[in-house]
Amino acid sequence: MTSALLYAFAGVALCGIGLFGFLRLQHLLRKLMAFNLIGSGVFLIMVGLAQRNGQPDPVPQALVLTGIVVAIAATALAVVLIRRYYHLSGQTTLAEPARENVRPKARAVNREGAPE
Amino acid sequence: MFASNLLLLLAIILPLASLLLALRPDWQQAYRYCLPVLPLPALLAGLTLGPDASLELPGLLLGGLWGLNELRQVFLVLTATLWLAAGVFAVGYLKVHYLRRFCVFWTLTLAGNLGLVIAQDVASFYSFFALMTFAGYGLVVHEGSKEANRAGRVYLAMAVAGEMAILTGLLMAVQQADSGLLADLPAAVAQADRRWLIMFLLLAGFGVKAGLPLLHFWLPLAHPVAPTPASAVLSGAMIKAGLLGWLVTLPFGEVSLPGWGNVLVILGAVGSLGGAVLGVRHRRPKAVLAYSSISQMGLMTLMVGAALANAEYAGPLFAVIGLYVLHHGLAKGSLFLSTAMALPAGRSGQWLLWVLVALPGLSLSGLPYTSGAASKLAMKELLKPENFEFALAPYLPALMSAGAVATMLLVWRFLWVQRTAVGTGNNPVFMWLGWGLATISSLVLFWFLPWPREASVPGWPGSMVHSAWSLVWPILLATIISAVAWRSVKQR
Amino acid sequence: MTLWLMAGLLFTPLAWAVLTLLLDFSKGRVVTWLGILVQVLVSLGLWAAVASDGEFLYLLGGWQAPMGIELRVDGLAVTFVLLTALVAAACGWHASIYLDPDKPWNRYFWPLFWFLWAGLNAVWLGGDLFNVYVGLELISLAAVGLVALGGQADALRAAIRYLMAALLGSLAYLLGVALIYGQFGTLSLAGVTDLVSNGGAQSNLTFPLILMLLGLALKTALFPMHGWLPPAHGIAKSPVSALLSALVVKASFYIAARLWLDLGGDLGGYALAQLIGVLGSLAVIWGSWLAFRQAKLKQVVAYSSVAQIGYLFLLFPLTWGVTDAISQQAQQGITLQVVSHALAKAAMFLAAGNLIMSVGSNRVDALAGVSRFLPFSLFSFGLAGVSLMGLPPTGGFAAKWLLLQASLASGQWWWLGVLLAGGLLSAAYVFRVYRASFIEATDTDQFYHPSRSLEVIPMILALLSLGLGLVAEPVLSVMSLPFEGAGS
Amino acid sequence: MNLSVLMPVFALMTSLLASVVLFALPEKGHRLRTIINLAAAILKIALVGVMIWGVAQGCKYEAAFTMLPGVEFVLRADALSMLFAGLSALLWLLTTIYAVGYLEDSPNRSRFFGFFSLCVASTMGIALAGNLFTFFLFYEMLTLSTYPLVVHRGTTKALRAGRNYIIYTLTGGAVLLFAIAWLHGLVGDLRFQEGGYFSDIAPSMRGPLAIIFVLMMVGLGVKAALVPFHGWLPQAMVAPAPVSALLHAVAVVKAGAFGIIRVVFEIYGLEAAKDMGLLAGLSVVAAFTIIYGSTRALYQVDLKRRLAFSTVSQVSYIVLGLCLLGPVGVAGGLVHLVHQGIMKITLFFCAGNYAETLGVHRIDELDGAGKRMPGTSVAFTLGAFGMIGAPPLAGFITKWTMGSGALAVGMDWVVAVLVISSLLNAAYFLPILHRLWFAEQCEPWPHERRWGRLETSAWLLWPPLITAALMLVAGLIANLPFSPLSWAELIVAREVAL
Repeated sequence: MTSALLYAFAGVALCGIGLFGFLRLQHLLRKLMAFNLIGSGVFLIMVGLAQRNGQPDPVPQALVLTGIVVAIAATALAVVLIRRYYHLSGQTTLAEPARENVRPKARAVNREGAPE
Repeated sequence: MFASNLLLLLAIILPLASLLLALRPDWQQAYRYCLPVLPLPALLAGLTLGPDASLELPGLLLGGLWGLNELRQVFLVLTATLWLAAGVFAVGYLKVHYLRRFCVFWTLTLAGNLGLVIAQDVASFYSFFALMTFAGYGLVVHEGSKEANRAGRVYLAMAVAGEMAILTGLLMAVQQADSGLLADLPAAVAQADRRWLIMFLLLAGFGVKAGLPLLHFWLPLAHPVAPTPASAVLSGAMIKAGLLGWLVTLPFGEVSLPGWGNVLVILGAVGSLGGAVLGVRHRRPKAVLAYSSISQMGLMTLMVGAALANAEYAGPLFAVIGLYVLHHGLAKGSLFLSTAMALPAGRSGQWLLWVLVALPGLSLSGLPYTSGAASKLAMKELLKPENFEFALAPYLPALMSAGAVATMLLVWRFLWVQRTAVGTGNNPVFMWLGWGLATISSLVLFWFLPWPREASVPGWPGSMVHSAWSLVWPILLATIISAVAWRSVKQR
Repeated sequence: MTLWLMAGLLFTPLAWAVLTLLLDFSKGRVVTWLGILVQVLVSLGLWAAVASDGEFLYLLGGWQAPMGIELRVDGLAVTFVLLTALVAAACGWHASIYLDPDKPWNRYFWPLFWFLWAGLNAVWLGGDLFNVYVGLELISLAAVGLVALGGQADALRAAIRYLMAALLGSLAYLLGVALIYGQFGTLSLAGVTDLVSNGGAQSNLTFPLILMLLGLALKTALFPMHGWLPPAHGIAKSPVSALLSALVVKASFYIAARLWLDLGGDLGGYALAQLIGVLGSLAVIWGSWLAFRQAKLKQVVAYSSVAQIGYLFLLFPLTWGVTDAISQQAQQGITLQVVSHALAKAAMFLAAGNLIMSVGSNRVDALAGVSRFLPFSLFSFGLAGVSLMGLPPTGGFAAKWLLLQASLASGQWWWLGVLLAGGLLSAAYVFRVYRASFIEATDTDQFYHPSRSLEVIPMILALLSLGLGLVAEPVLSVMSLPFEGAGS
Repeated sequence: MNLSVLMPVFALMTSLLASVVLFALPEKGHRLRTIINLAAAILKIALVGVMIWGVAQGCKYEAAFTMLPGVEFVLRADALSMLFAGLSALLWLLTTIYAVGYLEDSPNRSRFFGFFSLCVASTMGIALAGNLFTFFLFYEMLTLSTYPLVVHRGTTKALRAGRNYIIYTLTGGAVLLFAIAWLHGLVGDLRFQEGGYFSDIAPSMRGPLAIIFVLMMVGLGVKAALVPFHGWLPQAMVAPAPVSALLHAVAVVKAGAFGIIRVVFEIYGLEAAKDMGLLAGLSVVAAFTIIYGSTRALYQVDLKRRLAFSTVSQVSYIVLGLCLLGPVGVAGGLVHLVHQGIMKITLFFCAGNYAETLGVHRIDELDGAGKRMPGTSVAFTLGAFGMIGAPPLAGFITKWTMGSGALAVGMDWVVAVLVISSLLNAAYFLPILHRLWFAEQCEPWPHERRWGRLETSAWLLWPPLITAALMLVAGLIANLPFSPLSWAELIVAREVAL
């Protein structure tokens, strides 16, 4: 029983570190890494806690697998977005640029009214 | 019966129908010529219908009832005759300037005046009274001068205040009587617990119209500025509406109120003497005549006070008041119309005109063989001190003779001022007709018009001679005083 | 019969998603119209089925609870499925005309659209906690994709911020699920409810519930954590913002409401309920105030969403520790609020999109003269606004009335103030837009007139939201069918 | 039997459908729009006429369906609703005719007439509402449909007036909703029932019911322009003349007064309201509003603002009439609902004519207008005298009935209030009449328009003349069976009898 608790506590620690990193770090990639850390922590807790009186319990294993798949998909999407964002605005953090970016539009009518 | 209903209805509908003539500008000349025709049905009704004629109009306002009685018949005849004479006079007198507007307000005031005489239910009486008051404003400010507007404002302010007092008084009276008919009001007012308030409101409300002292301010302002036919009607018939208002609403014959009687007598006296004192100082003939009306109304208020004070004398006093109203209306009407008459060229024509102008004046102050004498005798015969017990009873004869002197003084003052103001020239024929009609009806027709029966005038030739001296001495006294005053003014 | 309906409901959207991936935008559009038709028919069929013979428990593929996916199809779920069908159909139809077909990235619009729809259906019908998590993730990723599609730097920034918030929220939720599974050994919501109600160890279970509620509140943008919503919904394309505001935000709220209604009674405390209620009220006040001050039209509508979401969280205090009748009334009120807000907000976003397209600028004060030359779009924006304000005869008013009655009956009279003040504040920012549009600026009509069908869609949605007020009775009767098929 | 169910629904539907059709019309379809407008108005008058005849015979018209669990949407035609419905149907026809002439060549007409008929539909709904919930539903719809009319011109002044209007009415609506919800919570869904419910309530309920009453009076008082909440009315005068005519003479202001009548008569009941001491406070507020409205009207230079303040004071006559408790006084208050509507709409029509034909907005520009526009000035004079209460016009009937009612109940100070207000009315109306008829026209009209032979376009001239004639007839035939006064007495007889 103690080994299960050990895994759980490790998971909790991982979540703590990840959460701290997520909130503190400004650089987007670092934030993403922190997010993955929290994810692994949660999966560790899930595996650690899910002992059904001694025998290994198949359900949490399946859940963790699905969780990992979802986490990977989310991370891939995040990386693509960050790369595109860096390409467009040269920014690597979410900070608003200094000037208000709504220029009074002169030319053709744009669907969104946002500068083309 | 059907004829009387139709005639009564026609008396009001004809003037109102004539308003249609005002729709198009090019009908205004036709409108002008039909002015005298309008009061004819009312005159016919007054003369032919008996005192018990009545017309039931359930749908009108809160249940309408029109009709005549002894008193109303006299008022109707007076009003119709005077409006007829003034109408004829107006046809000659009116200029084209704002003619249509004058005709509209003339017909509205006529309709109001006739209506309030024959109305016997509170709602239509008050409606016609208001119609006459508000339309009268149109006549007063017709000239459009600054002075006319000022007079109009004062007239309207006091009239509206009076209206409101009458409305409240009538409301409380009707509430007490909980019936819409005027006939039931006096009885209800008699036993009302807030009788003093109702009587105060009604007296004040109608008093504004009747020219009681302290409520008379609009009168001397309005009469000079109004066009002559309008001021003739204003002073002859419309003032009497206030008096009629008193007679139909206050509790005469129900209960004798010496206190109220005394107050009214005092007011009457102050009115008659004060009117004369103020009137004498005025330069304009119409202003003098206005004050003469105030003083005459003072005398009538005297009689109303007496009627209030002693219940069983109310009936005969009503008759005398009716007689006096008839006499004063016609005389004052002709005097007013004469102010606008120009003197003819010939010397003899001038003398004739002056005599004809002076006669109604003298009749006012009670010259024997004139209508004035008849009414003064009737009044003296009734207002004996021993009939009444209120405070001023013993001084009644003195007051009456003082009133007569005051009237004569005012007449002289009027003649004197008229001499300076009048010009020579020829008058349009209609003005002659109108003025002539007024003077004749005042002097001659008076004896043939339907008097109230109870006016206890003994065979008129005998009584005239017997009491000639009591009628003549006030005239002589006044003539002496005015001669002295005239000479003193000459020296300066 | 139900087999076909369930299949149609869950699998067709996924199939359509893959199909449209292979086609470009214009051909995808045709396929999508067909798909929308099927979906709407299926949803109506399911709604009719549940309305006639009550709801049922559907085991996907016949597998039993612990292993298989268990779908709970009750009145509430079916109402939301039908709502999704209506709003998604409208937004899909509007997007097919509104979006510019020859933009290269728009060919990915339809797949994301269908994935989003599939995720939504999964969440409404989900019976067990973990599959709901999967549905939630699917929705979030699709939504982030839609926000970022074809946008510029600020759209991408909003998308990233939205993604971060969404992921953090679902992780918190997943942690909660993990802890509950650790305690009870089962994932089906019905199972957990039975174990909790007959005497499971309550004391240490409030923490997972709070954790899950926190995660879901972050995904529903409740007051302190609403930072990500206005940029995301404000900058996305109009049909996308309509979908996001109307449906996506409601998905996480739906799960939180389900949790609270089943577990909240035993696990949650009075303080927690009141706290959530207070946060909701602050959302209403703060959201309306900010909406009133926004310069851009779509930002006004986005912050209005933040405000209206605040109302939803009044469900928590009104259903905790009150009699069943009052809780039933509160649930009905909140459902009406969700449905009428979804319809009205979708109509408002679509109408706002039309207005911006025709005026050429997204600022509110550029709307001068719109009421003269574009009365139809403005009128649909107006009708939607009336429903948001909660004025009769709209659905918003019916919801407000039920909530008023529930809070009066439960003695919590302070929510009355929030409801009434909220109505007035929303009137403030809606009439501000009217005011701007009624100004007679120019006599010449230099506005671009969008095609007729673009303007008809928001009008239909607005009229539906208006009509909801009149036909609230049948909708509510189906919604509140008691769920008797308790899970194993 | 279903006809009696459908009649109120048809009456409501005519103007709702008309508004939908009018909205859809293209801006250029003037002729079609006028035809639709007039047809809808005439159809509505016919329907309301049939219902009035039916209600007089005593048959019941009612349509109800449950809108929300525990609350139902009820449309019911009873004597009281027919008084208000008849008034608004009749005046809607006249105002439509007037509006067609008034907005001859201005923009946004389909929008205007759409909201115009929507506004009348909500007024009809308010009249026909069977319970407080339906009443509130149409009460708020009225606010929404009148906002676009008030800001129709689109100028900054109009928009500021619209903003104030919305702030006042929506806050009032929120307070009213609070009161209705609370009452609903206390006693459940209440249909309007002649004689009211609370004649014998438990003392414990007395407290909350009193608070609810005050809240309702505040909510309804905003639209009835009672003093502290009347601020929006004078400012809303920037709206076009037909709007201020219909809104401030008939629809909005009367909706508030009608609501107060419904609450006092058919929810609380006269006796209950009296012995809970609620009416005393209300009568004081009403009396103060009457005097305050008239005094403020004295100082207004703009003609329509003076009429607006006169409306503020006149509507409180209705409220004061309610507090007179005696059957006669209450009938006076009720009948004033109709009389004030007719008189005030005449005055607004004439004010609109002066503005439209001569470009005159201020009172001191009116010199000599009587000569230039005799028809309109005669109508204005009749209206003014009606407001002053000069007989034989409709205003006099009201003041007479209310006066005698007040005396019957012993509330003498009410007569004093009536007299003072009549004096004030005279003070601010008679100078205008003097300028109309007796003043010379010194400078030329600001911007005059000619219509050939007639003084102004026929569309603009006939409505005021018709309403002036109506007012004269309403005064003269006050005793006939179908006159407003006898209908009011019928209502009171049914209310007090129960």
